[in-house]
Amino acid sequence: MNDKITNWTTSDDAMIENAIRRGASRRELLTMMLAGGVALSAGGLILGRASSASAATPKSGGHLKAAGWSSSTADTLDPAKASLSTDYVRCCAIYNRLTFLDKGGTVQMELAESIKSGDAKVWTVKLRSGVTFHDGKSLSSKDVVFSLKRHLDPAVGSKVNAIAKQITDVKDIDALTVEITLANPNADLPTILSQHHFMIVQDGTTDFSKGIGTGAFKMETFQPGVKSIFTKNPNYFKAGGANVDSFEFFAISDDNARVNALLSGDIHLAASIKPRSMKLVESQPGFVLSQTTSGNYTDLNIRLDLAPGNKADFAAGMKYLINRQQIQKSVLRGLAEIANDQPVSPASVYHNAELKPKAYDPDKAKFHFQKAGLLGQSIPMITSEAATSAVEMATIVQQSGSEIGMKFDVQRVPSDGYWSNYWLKAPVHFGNINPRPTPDILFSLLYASNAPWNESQYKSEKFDNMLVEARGLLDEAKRKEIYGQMQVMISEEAGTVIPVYISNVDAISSKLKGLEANPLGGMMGYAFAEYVWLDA
Amino acid sequence: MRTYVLGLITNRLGSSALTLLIVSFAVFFATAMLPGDTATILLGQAATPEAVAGLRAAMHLDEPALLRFGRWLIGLLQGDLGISYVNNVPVADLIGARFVNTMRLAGIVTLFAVPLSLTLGITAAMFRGSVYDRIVTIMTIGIISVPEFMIATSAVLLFSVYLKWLPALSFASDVTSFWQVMRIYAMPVITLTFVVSAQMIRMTRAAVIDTINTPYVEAAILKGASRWRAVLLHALPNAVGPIANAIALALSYLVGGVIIVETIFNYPGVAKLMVDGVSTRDLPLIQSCAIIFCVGYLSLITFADIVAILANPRVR
Amino acid sequence: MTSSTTLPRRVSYRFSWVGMIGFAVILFWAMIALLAPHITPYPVGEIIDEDYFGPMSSKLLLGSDYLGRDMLSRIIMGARYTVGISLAAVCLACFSGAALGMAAAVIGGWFDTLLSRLLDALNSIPSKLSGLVVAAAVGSSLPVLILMLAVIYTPGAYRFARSLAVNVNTMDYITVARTRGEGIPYVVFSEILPNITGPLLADFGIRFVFVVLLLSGLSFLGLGVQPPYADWGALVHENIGGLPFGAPAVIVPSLAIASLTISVNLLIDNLPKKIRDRST
Amino acid sequence: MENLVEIRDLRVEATTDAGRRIEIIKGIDLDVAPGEIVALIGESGSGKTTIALTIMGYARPGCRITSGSVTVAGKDMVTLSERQRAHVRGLEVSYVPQSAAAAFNPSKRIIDQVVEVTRIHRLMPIAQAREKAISLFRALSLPNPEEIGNRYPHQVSGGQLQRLAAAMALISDPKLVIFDEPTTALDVTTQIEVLRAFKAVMKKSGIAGVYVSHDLAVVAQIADRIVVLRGGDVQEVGNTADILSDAKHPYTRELLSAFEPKSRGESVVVAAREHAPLLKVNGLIAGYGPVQADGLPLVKAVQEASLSLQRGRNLGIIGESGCGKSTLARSIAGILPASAGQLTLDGRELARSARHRSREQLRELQIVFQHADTSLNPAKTIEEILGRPLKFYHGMKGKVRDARIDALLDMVRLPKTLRSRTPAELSGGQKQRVNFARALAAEPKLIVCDEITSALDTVVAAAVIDLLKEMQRELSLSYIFISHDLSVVEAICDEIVVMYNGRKVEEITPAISKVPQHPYSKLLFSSVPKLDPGWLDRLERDPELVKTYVHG
Repeated sequence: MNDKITNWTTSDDAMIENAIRRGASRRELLTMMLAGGVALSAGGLILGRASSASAATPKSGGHLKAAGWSSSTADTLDPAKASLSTDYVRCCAIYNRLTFLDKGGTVQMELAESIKSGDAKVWTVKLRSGVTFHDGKSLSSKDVVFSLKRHLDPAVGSKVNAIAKQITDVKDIDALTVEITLANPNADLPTILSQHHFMIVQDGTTDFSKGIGTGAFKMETFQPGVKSIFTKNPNYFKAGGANVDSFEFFAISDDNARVNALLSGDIHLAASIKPRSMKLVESQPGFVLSQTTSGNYTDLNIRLDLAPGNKADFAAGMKYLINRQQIQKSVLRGLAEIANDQPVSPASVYHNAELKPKAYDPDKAKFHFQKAGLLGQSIPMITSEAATSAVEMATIVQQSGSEIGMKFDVQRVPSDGYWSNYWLKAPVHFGNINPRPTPDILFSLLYASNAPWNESQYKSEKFDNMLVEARGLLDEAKRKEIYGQMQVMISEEAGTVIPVYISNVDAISSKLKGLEANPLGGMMGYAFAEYVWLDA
Repeated sequence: MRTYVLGLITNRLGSSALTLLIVSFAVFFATAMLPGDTATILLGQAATPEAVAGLRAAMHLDEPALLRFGRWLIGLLQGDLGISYVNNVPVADLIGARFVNTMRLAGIVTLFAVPLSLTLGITAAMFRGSVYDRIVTIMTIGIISVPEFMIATSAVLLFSVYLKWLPALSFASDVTSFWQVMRIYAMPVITLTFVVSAQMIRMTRAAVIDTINTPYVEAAILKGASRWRAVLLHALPNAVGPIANAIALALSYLVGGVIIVETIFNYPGVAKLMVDGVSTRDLPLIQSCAIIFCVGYLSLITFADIVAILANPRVR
Repeated sequence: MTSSTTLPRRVSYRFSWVGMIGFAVILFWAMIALLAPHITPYPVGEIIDEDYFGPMSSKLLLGSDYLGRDMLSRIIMGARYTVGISLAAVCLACFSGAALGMAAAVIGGWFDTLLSRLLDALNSIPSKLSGLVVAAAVGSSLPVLILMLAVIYTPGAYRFARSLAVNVNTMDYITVARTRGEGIPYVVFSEILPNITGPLLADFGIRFVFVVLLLSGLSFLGLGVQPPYADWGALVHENIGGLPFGAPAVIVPSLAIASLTISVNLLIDNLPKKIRDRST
Repeated sequence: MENLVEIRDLRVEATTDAGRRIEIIKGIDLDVAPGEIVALIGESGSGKTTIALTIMGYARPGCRITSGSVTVAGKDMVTLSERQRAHVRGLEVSYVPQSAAAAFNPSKRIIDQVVEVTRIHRLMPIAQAREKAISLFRALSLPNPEEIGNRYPHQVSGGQLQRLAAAMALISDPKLVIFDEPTTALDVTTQIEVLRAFKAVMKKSGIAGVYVSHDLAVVAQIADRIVVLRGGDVQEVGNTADILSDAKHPYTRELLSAFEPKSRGESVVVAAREHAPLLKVNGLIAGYGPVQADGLPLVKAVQEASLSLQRGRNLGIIGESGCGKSTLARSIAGILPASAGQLTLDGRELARSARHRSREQLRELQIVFQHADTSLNPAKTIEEILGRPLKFYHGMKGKVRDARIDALLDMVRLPKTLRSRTPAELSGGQKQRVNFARALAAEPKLIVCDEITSALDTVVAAAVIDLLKEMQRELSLSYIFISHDLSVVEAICDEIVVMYNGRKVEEITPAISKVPQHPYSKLLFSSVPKLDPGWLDRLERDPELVKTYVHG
């Protein structure tokens, strides 16, 4: 679990854990935590850790049931098309990647034994031997070549087509060796390959409904939009394989219903619950909250090429007008970290801690709006449930604005179709960006002049050059420095207001053990099924 | 008499075909108005123009929509619901199990709600103006005024979270015993019974009161019949028409209107499927669901009319 | 407890106390809706409370919502939307439904058939789904919301009005009017309408309740008025997480909906009756 | 001899819409001896049905017996519990309703309803009850007694239903049967048969009866004693013969005088002048159902009817229900467009459908319907009802129209105070006057009157007829008068057309010849009851004729 809580030290942790072992009541604990200056909502997290600390040996067996938050007939077992958390969970259960990220964000090898490159341009991947697919066939380099090349074919509809484009060639050198050639040097390739879309499927697969992979679970039932049931793969290449015998996963889209299902004991894990549900989970014994801050954020995008964003001071004013504290405290109930208007979160080693977030300052904001000549005008602001907490954020900005004479015409539009119709298009709108493992991916997708998702139409030649330079660097210190500067540039120059990094909170039954945080997202980077166990 | 009913059915089939066609076109134009298509929706944030074009071509979405719709219509006439755009599965397969679920839930709710509503409605009418009648009337209005999701959530909290008597989710599969079925269906059934009964109770009460004030009920009382006998044997058979109509309308709600219950209890029914279809712009799926709802509605209404006719010797 | 008011022309009305209570509650909410912007203690969007789902207190009379906003203010403003939207929608639906229904009954023939089939088709699509599609297609602004609700409830009003009008249409006084040479509009509005206003009003009331409920149902699907405002149904839904704690944030808007819909029903069930008393 | 029924100081209260209580039966006494038939006579609102129902311990919703006693065979129905009353109802006292068509449950077979009494009171096994029912059917001269019970109420005619209702009342061998206007809804020719059947069965079994009616002539045929009621009070009681010949009470005499035959009197307008007729109908065919290949409807209610009417003269059309007389009226008015034939009004061709007639033509030909209840819009005031044609045809507004409305009300002898009332607040006679005044408002040349007196009490009907005559004198109108009641038609018409089965069978001019020639006309004319207690017993009808023409 992520430990970045203000004013909270390891010694505090120890005190609480001791208190629990002594048998302190919940109320005492809460008092203790309040005294420690922690937001009340964080209580459950610490409780969770303390109880899980007492039983650390995995147990085998049981039927794991977990619920995500969205699923539809578009559910797929094709990793390239995977778009929702439920897809990721399924893919993680039945497939493997060449690499994966551990809880510290470090690249670990999975199907690959090693990934090496001398120039960050041509990479050699050595595969593990003795890995078999669920149908008994052995994993070979041909499968890897097929799996990677798929993303380049537009007909596949791969979600990572934009990133995969830098791969110019994939060749099988021998049965267990693959050579990947990139258009330009990129030192992050091993991290890129840890993304869920780069799961390895069998060579020539066109029908993905069977879910043949190398993963810890075999697909038993897959009903799109209904549920999936998996059974443990006895021939899994990792020692011991999964702890649970079987695993059932589905989605409950209504937040309340998901929490209630957990509380009634129908499921062991309710993924991604809203902050407002925390009180309920905390009030019930036998449940804990698992928090992951992985760099997901909802941002207010001001297009710099359209009115009112084309007046330089408007974006600057908005950065002062957005009340980050209030968003952190009231909207997200402390399950967030205040951000400094740039996409690299503190979870990343490249995070520039020197760059401080702007404080809420209506007077400064007013000054900027006045300078832009926009004070008193009505500015349409598009928001949607599609972007986490964007509606609440919009109302907070609206309220702050009304206090200095800015009128924001908040227009909540349906989630349905939001990404294709409003996102990137409206002059002032909200977006939501999922965590990406490297600054390079974030910058090239979001801030490079030719970025496909340049939310604020930020254009800077200097920035583009720095991006290319950092990408090819194998010197970590130098890279970190360049990325640090780029973060400052985004924070000051781009039109994206990033108020907070939002933590993902999964509510789990205390029977579920072994769940850890992962920078790739909630539910242990969606791969929890393989690692967790059920304590009877 | 039989010929009359047959005539009515054929007549209704004709007008139903017209209605279905209207629905089909309405749905087509509504869907066409929706922003984006399956390809852009599936790609979501990853929808770059070339990716969209590629996927569109791969899914044959580059043909004109009207042409695809026409082809679907022709297929429908041959009993083929088409292939889902989203995952290339025949729509019939997608709908199949879920349709069974929807019908099962609707059936169980009917089993509870209809006798309950009839009993309450008839007795309230019999004791019109009494304390009992007032209580029933106020209760039905009270229930009708609570939002569905509020009833459902309260029920879950009470029975699943606090009392732990019933599961919070209602999966239709893996049920083996009757007891399990009861447990699993208990809460959606309670919720929906609340939702659909109120109107049925009201209509039943009104219809029975209408017939209670007729000379033939008075004549029955003057024959020495008890109040029960006069109401059950004389008033009720003549109130069947309007009651059947009210029941049909309530039940048609159970076919397509239970999206909230399906969502909260995670029950895989057709309504949620159609919502999925809409959110992915899966035209064949949307069309098929709409047709199912429409057929359900029309057959219920027709059935109610036939019941009314059979109950009334004058028109048969 | 029967009050009778004497009106000119010796027409007197009898209004039961149950109906009066209903009327009083409706009037109360109507006043609240009208005066809303002037009587909210806090701005609707302002976060007042550090905590969320706060209890009733002297500072926040009805507690706070899931963000810590003042519930009283939100409910007062919500009255505006719930009462306003529902009323506008139901008026539109009942007016157009009744007008079309009566016209269909009087004109008959292919006009009747085609209109009936068309509205049947509209009726057969579940209301929440059509709401979803419309909102996805054209967004959810106030006029769209009102129009959509009106269209959804027109077929029901049509069916009802038509069946009533068909009965009235067989009456001799309609024949008299038509042999006098009267046109359709006169027959519909002057001869038929006055005779079915009672049942139409009752239908209006029930439909009003349905609209209020559908509006709250739509909030479950994420449709509704624009923030920071919210109708009561949306208030219930956004705060439903407070239900386990009995938070006023979820209880009070539910009660508000119930009080309004129950009152409308009580009123229409106990409308003032005109007293026809020959021997007075 | 001990009386079967003894009513003492009976008072019944009704609650009005306003919640006010008014006494509708004001302390009456009444005795019925075993086997005796007592008639309760009075106009609507006199309380006759209310009294009859108290004998069963029953008061209609909104009514309440406040005091007095109703003793039936020693039991006071007023003080019995509801359960005990139910035991008397159907068993000791049974009831034959005014309209059997309404009192039979439309959704159940007749036989089941007839034997229901025996099931309720557990009198006999079902099979035996059915047999008894069939024997009663036979005794009441119902056709096809074995089978008729298996039909549904709508499948048998009104006269048969009325007799079936009697069978239902008689199956439990009651001591007393209450008849509530049992023949009012029947045609005269049918009425004879029903009355005869009733009388025979009652006399044979020695059953007592209470016969509620407004028709003295009918009552005269069946009752031993007559009680005259008005406004909830007994006016006069006496043996039938005494009442008819020697009525003491002025109200009774008024009732009797309504039966005196009235002649048409002199034709006012110059009938002799051979002007073109006002209305000419030539070969009119009209009906219902889908149009056949020959362009005519499937069911032809009127076949080839031709008639002509001179200005200022009146034409009566008589015949029994279903003979097509109303259809003919509606075709003339253009409500039901004729399928064939020509219509000429005042020398100008009339379009078959009212829709295609000019406003002037519509104004000149007005129609007045039988039921004032359904022909006056209940939602409008009298003022609005009368004002509309004034505005529509004559464009009158404001004071002019108001004055004209007052004049019209005055013409039909209604007080001006009725202007602001709605039809529901008027009595039946008043409504019919308004109905007529509305036709007058158009200032027509011809008024088609469709059974306008049928729903009215005798005295009221007579007054309406007088009004019509008066109007004719003042406004030089012509009437087409459609009725099943011969006496009414005779009282006002210059020519009488007898219709049977859609065809005109005979045209009689009373002034020239009062004697009908056609056998059907003869039967019809002879069936009108006379104020003579022995008339029914003496009446002889040709059984062949009856078989051919009477279907009741």
